[in-house]
Amino acid sequence: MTLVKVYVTYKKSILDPQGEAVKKAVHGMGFNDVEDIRMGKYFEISVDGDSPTVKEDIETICDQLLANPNMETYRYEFVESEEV
Amino acid sequence: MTLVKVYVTYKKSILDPQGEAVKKAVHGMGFNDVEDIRMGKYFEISVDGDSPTVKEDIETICDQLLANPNMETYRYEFVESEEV
Amino acid sequence: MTEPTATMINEQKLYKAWGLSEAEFKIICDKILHRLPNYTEAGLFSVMWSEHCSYKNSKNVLRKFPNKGKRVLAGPGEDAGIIDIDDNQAVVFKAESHNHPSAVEPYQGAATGVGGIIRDIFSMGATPIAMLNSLKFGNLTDEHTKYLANEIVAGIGGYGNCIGIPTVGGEISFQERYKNNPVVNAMCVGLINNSDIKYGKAKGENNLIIYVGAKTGRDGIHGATFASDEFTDDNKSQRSAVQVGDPFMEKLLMDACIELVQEHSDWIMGIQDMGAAGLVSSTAEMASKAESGLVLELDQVPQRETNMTPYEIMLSESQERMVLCAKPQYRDEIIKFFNDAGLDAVVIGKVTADKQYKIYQHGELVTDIPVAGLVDDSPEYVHEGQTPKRLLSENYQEQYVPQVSSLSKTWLELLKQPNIASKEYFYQTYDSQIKANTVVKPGSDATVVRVRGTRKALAMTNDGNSKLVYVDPYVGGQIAIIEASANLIASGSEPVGITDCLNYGNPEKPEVFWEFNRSVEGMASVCETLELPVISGNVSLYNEFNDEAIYPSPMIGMVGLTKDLDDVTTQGFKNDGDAIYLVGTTKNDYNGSEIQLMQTGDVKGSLNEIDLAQIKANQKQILQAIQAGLIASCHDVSEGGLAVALAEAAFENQLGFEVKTSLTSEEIFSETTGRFLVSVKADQKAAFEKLFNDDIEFLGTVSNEQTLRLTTSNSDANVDLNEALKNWKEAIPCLMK
Amino acid sequence: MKFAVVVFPGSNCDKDLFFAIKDGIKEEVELVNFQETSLDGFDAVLIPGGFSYGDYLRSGAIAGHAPIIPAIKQMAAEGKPVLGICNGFQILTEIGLLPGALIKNNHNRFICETVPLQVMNNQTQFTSEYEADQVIDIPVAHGEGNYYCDEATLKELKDNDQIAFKYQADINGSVDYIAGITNKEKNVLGMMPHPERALEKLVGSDDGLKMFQSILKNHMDRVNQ
Ligand SMILES: Nc1ncnc2c1ncn2[C@@H]1O[C@H](COP(=O)(O)OP(=O)(O)O)[C@@H](O)[C@H]1O
Ligand SMILES: [Mg+2]
Repeated sequence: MTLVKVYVTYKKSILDPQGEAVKKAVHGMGFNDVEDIRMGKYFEISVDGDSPTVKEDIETICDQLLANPNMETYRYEFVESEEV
Repeated sequence: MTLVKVYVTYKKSILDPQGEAVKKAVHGMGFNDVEDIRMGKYFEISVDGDSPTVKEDIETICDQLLANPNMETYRYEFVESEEV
Repeated sequence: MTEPTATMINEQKLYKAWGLSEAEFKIICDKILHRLPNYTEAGLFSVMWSEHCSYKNSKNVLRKFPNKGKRVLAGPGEDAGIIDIDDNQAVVFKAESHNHPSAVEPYQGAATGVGGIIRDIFSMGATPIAMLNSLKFGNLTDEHTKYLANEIVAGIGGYGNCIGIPTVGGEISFQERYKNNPVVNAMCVGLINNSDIKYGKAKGENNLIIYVGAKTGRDGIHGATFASDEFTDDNKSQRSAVQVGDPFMEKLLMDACIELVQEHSDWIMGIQDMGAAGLVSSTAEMASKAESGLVLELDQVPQRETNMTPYEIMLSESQERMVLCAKPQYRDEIIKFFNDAGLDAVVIGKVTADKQYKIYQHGELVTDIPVAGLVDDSPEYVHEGQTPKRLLSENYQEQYVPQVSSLSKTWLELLKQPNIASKEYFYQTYDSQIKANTVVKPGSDATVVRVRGTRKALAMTNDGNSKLVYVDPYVGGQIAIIEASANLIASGSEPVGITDCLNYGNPEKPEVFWEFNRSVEGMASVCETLELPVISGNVSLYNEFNDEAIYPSPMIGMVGLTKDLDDVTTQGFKNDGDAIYLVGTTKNDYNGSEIQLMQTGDVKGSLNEIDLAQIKANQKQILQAIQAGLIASCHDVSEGGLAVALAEAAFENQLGFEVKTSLTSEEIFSETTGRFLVSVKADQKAAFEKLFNDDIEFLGTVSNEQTLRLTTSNSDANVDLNEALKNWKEAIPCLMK
Repeated sequence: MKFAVVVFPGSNCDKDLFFAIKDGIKEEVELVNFQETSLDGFDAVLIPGGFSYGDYLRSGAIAGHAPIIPAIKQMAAEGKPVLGICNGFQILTEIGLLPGALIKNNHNRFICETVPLQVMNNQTQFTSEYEADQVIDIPVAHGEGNYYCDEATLKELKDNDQIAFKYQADINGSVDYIAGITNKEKNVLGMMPHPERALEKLVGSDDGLKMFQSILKNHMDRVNQ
């Protein structure tokens, strides 16, 4: 079993209204040291077996589904996990 | 400047309709090795200065705003970053 | 975890933590089972006998409502009530509260409330066509309240917009008392052909019990008793009964169930949604209604998690699930039908003749109890009421006298009050137009939705001014019904039936019970007079935070039948030169009013008695005048009195007016119920006046000028229309910033 | 003329579009399931609004992988009219038939209201019945209708007259107030507002009718040539 973590965020040039809203709320709570908040999506993907193409597969999944290259970028990391 | 990354996910026992839908789509694309997908939120928080309470602050923000302890758990990590 | 044994449950009185009293437990052991219940059985009784499922504290009071009428096809007891609207068509509606879940997880709590009420409608075989909601929050000056309001409204919109049912109306009010215990009531209205109506019955030995929809997880276990529990600071952190809604799944489920009922009605005997208390309540009620028994095989139940106990499976409140009772010969067709729609469907049991409720897991019999004992034998409590002290204080009869030193200032100030100001900021986030049938959109007295393919329409509204119920439960209750009815009448529709949500504090407290009972008596008295049946509803008790109850908050959901689209009328003035009238007599009614709240920060003092016969006569006349084509606009006069009604009538099409009234500058803010503000085309004045010889006053004319000119018997005001509009429109967005 | 309305799981304006064709312009129309792989025999394809797959992940993303998609692309390649409304627009950008993307409204809220739109190009087969620069009232209802594209793309849209409709005010943060765009060939139109909800004055506006009449007229003109 392999655990893959994928992070998808808006490109820097794009306004992130949710992040903005959270930032406002954080300031409302009095934490004025917080300069910026960006919000994105986070996926935990468990992949069975040890297919040699697993890395490729994940990239395909990210490119074609999890992120829209017009506006988003992604990053992923593999975490070997002994159990689910 | 400190960069904090926060990951918020539903508790294991809670239905994750988004993760389910994405998993089905991934299977539809032919990647049947994917066993499970859970979807969560990801925040990148830039904090100014080096307030000694920064860790506490982040926890308060997570507890009170970013995650609802009734159904979500969170995890965070600090990344020192020289520039924004 | 190993489950406690029957003896432990008995000796350590573990059942108490689940909300069963000692006396109740004794009935279960001695009268029903003649033995001790095991863990699962005790759990089943505890949810089925909770207030939420059994109405043990409220049944007795609810009987005061009339529920019969010549149009009533199904009344209380079914998932939703049904009213005939001619031409072999009927309207199906019900309302549901989700106060406690929404306090804990506002977005999901509100969203799953919407999901639940939609299932109640399509489980009757009806197609949902509209939704409404009634929300009561603390004051918008409070940060937590803003958060709750935002999230709750987003949850309602999120679910409704996604599933594709227009959210067309409702009410929102604000009062300190709801700060930690918001009221979140949702109503759904559906349409059905009379021949398609399905009841939730598990009938006929060996017929199959089929489970459809989402998998069962450990979420929301004990939600039903949670809903009947008081809140304190303490258990704010122990909260666990939260579920996540999946509107996408529900959309698939809804479309499939409606198609099943419409196209394959012969396959099934009954259909019911799994709502509060999940699998146990839906299946046991279906069996009880048909006087049958049931056997369930829990290993067949689709499960999202591993090692679930019978207790957990039976009590789980996972969302988006339905139960069918089906004929065995159609088993394969039914399963294929749902699978094709992308849904799980499995046989989990069958109907038996022995009237026992039996559950097996891993081949072992884990529950064996009489269906009737579980569903029908719950005790019924008749509480002693006691008049709340605040109502007995000296001078309680006295009317508040408003201070109006500047008519225009008071008027403008009142338009800014959150209870009066436009709620567009919130309802704009609801898709109110999907299906392209919404003839009158949110913003007028009632919303009107046409019945496609006919000249008919349905008008609908949610009402319940809890300030009035708080100061005077009986009269306040009466006004709730009068106002709802007036809203429909003003839209050109004839009221045909009522659903309600009765939101109160802990009924075991004599003062709370008294409020509950008296306000229901008040409502029932008007239902009798206006011949309006209450065909469905919901009770939410124990709405308290740290021992303080919310205001007694009955919510009335009323539906009207508009006979012809030509009758549809809105509150806004239409043409320059139209004559303006006030129908109904104005008295000194300031107690519980918005002006009292604005000027004193509180509401108190009893309400004047109401002349129901007069109100009935006026409502009837107004509807006739609308149907005769005599009325250009019609608005019921309620919160803020004539002053606010006039302004609102001016806002819709941005027309000013010139009004001169015999009322004083104080009376202009009186909230005497049962009045209407009407405008009439100049050439129809005579015909209109003839219809209403007595109880009307000619006020003046609508004008193209952007000014609201008002002359009272002791003062006058010239207010710029745009300034008034701005006060009214921007108050809430401004507070929410 | 024969129209296809594609139904994805979670589409919820499919029936409204169906009625727009059947009752609005009284032409032939069929609901086509997302699992079909061919649109042979149809003269136009309409992709309805709604929340395909719940809009989970990203609006339109999962629908972009449905079996029907290649058939839609083929219709587009053949020059037949392809119209995506709201979620349909989102899907068209996801599958690359239209440039750019639709992201969350800049105010983070869902909006439902009837708004004035300006017809920016009345020379397309979707808009020819409108006057040049005509302002029409059409309802919007979306949470992710904020049209985004980079500057180069925007320039291209302008240079090629691909902007079909613009809002009259900033209602959601869209680049250049864009409400609807076409492809270069002008046979694929995506728009956030809902013309199918504006067919009768009774429900607020009938300004949407002309869009469907345009499609029909241009088709008939082609056939009669
Ligand atoms: N929660 C809500 N959802 C949808 N519409 C709402 C909501 N709250 C208020 N509205 C709409 O705002 C308008 C004014 O509401 P309200 O002041 O309660 O009217 P009335 O006093 O005539 O009952 C109505 O059209 C109502 O449907
Ligand atoms: Mg009203």
